Amino acid sequence: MISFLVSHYFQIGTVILFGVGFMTLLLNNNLIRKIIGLNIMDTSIFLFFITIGYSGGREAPIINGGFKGIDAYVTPIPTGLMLTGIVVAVSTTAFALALTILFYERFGTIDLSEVIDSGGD
Amino acid sequence: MTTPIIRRIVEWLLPCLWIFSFYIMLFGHLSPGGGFSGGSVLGACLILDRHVNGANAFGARFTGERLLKLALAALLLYGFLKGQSFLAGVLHMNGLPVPLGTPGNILSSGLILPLNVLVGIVVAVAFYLIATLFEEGHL
Amino acid sequence: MQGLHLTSLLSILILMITAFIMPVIKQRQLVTKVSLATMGVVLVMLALVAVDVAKVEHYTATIGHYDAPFGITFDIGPIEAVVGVLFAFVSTMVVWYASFGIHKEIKENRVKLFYTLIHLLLASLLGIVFTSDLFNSFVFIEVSTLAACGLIAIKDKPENIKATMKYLILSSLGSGLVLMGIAYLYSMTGHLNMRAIHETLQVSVVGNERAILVSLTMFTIGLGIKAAMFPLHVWLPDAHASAPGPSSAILSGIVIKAPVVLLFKVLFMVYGHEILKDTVILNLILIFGATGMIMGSLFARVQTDLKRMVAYSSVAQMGYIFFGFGLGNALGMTIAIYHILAHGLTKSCLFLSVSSFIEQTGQREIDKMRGIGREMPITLAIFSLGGLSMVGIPMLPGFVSKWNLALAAIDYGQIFLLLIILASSLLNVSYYFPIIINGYFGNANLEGKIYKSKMKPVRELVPLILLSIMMVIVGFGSGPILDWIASAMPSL
Amino acid sequence: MKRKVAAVLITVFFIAFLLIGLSDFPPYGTADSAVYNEVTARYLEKSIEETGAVNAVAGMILDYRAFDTFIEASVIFTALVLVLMLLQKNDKAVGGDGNDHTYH
Repeated sequence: MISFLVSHYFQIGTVILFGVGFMTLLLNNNLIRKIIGLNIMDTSIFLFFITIGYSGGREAPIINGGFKGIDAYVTPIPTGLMLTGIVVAVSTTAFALALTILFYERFGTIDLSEVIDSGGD
Repeated sequence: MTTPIIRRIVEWLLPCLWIFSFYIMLFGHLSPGGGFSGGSVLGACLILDRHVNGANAFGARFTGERLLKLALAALLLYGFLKGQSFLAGVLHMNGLPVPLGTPGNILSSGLILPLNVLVGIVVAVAFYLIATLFEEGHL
Repeated sequence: MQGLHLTSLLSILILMITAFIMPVIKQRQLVTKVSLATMGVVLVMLALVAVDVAKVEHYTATIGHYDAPFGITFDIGPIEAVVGVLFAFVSTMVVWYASFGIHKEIKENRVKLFYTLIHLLLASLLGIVFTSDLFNSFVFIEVSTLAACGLIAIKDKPENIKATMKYLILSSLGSGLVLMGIAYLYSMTGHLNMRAIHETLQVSVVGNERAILVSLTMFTIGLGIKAAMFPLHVWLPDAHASAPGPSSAILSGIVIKAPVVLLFKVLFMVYGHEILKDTVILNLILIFGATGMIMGSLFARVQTDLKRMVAYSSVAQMGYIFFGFGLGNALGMTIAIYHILAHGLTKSCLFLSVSSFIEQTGQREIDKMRGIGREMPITLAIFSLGGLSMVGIPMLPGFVSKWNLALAAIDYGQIFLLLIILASSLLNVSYYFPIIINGYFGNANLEGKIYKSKMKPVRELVPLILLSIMMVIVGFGSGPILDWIASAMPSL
Repeated sequence: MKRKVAAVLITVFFIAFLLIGLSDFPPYGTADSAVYNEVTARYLEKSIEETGAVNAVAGMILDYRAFDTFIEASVIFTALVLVLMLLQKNDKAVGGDGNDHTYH
């Protein structure tokens, strides 16, 4: 148990961060906080991906000055995937924030539960 | 929001940021960086400029509509450049013959350099337009 | 025959590129024409994909110059081809229908964005279905989420904003879970290509059982949210009821189907039966599906708003699809895929006819639809056909699904599952029949209604009629379609 | 209050579930994980030869997995279109006439 905690500390950290985001999403009715929770969740997943590829003592996958063998570099795949993931998260956040502005203009509040409880069905 | 201090600093900072963003984009295949990172720095530049100098400085020459057209043109060019390569890949043929050049030179690695710049333009314009819309409600 | 392999990729590229052009076209009519023409071309292309697949059974198209584990590929077999044709057909008909009336429902300057979003949506849905790369499918899922949210929010009403917000938050949560599942799978296998993951998993299952279970759960919940699996369906009624008519038809007809197809591919092609039979996931999906079949219908029964009722009926019908997956035998899975087809056509038909009721009468309540059969006979006929298919009248696609689902349940060995199918059908009867009967019959209902007074011009009804004809064809021709889908089922 | 307790419980359960799955993975920072397979080897070894990019990440996202990046560009485009649709206040649509509005 303890050895697991020690040897996997980074992955455990990302999973707890995921939980923090998830809880922020569940606990708050404030839309901005919900969006922040989503972003924390996304970020934790990005971190998790990066930890998959990390290996101690290896260089970044930029092959300057001659190829030093495949054992000398960190894998480029998770990094590249997460570039895409970040763009996706940014786009979703932009749309969610724009929607929040409209939400505030229509309902005068950014509290999702208030609107759902009172506004008709 | 614009005090003389900010104005002064931005005056010095902006040219550096511009150069830096293009450096990131153009050297994406040689060093850390690439289209998205460079584009977001460039987008931040444009937003800062808009924020401090208002719509007159940059926005007068590059209106929202023109920028949108620029981004769409970049996307289209991207679609054609990469689309021919994808289609050629399905047929197991070679696409456009683009020389790979000497690794390590700026003009190398085939389509990666132009694609980085195109992605950069799309990202920068998208960020700038989204920020402008958030702040002012119109382009 | 390499040339035909192009069509799958080309259809997506064409949709994307036309979507990039549309926002700068000035006239609305031109945008509509471009959109219709593109949809027609895409429909032809996907028909060609189906023809191609019928010849070679299965092919892999490499996108870029690198083969499977190194680059991204499309793996296209009968399931993908059938679903692709369905998606293209439904969107073509919906765009055709929308070209007559969408400007009445949304602001004039948003019309071209509506078509742009539909193009992006169709492209991303086709991508989700075709791609054999997990991360690629994630990116496509995100495009489809954003575009689908846009199609709801395009109508500028408070309830649309509320529904979109709910949908966006839940959907983003779903995407997050899917990405976490991909991260676990990638960590275990080091691959992103579905086939490569499958092969690696077969070797490395020992010592990874817990991680496999976690990733399976992530995929099931994440894609379950997007596909409105029963307890996770809360976003669906609001979203589908408040969206403009053509959007609802697309959202209910095809948008919730793409995650199901992906879930199918993940469950049965990535993990495979060897792994699934040791876990409880299939049983859970079966339970959720069965609950959805009953509860969705019960919720639909108590609705007073016609569109909400049809939306809740979607929850019930998605239950049938999950029920088929949950059975886990070949017939169950075949029927689940067939029901995607059946429900896609039927529900888009229903939503389009409901939206034309609402457009012509200005009323949304079920009670106000009395006597509508005299005012809008053709539209109600199409609605009735869809309703009858949902209820399960022989020869219509809904009946084929129910009949075969019952056979599959017997095959599974649990007779009480038959009762669930029966109960769900009876519940379907109880909310579709009153509308049809009150619409057509009863002197009190028909009094004062003038024959064909509110009917749309026939040329505006052509897409609806084509959809219903296609629905009937799928019902009558179920034999060959089922055989073709069954030929692609992964061996158990 | 009940909802908060439920939320906390769900989250704790969820984290525990994820951590159980995590225990199957190799420790952080070791090289024997499954990701160092033939795909990584090819991306590192052949990057210069096949794509010409010294930066293997750039070579990967714009050549080996270029389709992802293309779709990613369209995600940004979608977000731009959506924000434009939602927040554009003035009636002057981009490139459109937009002077005859038909509100529903």
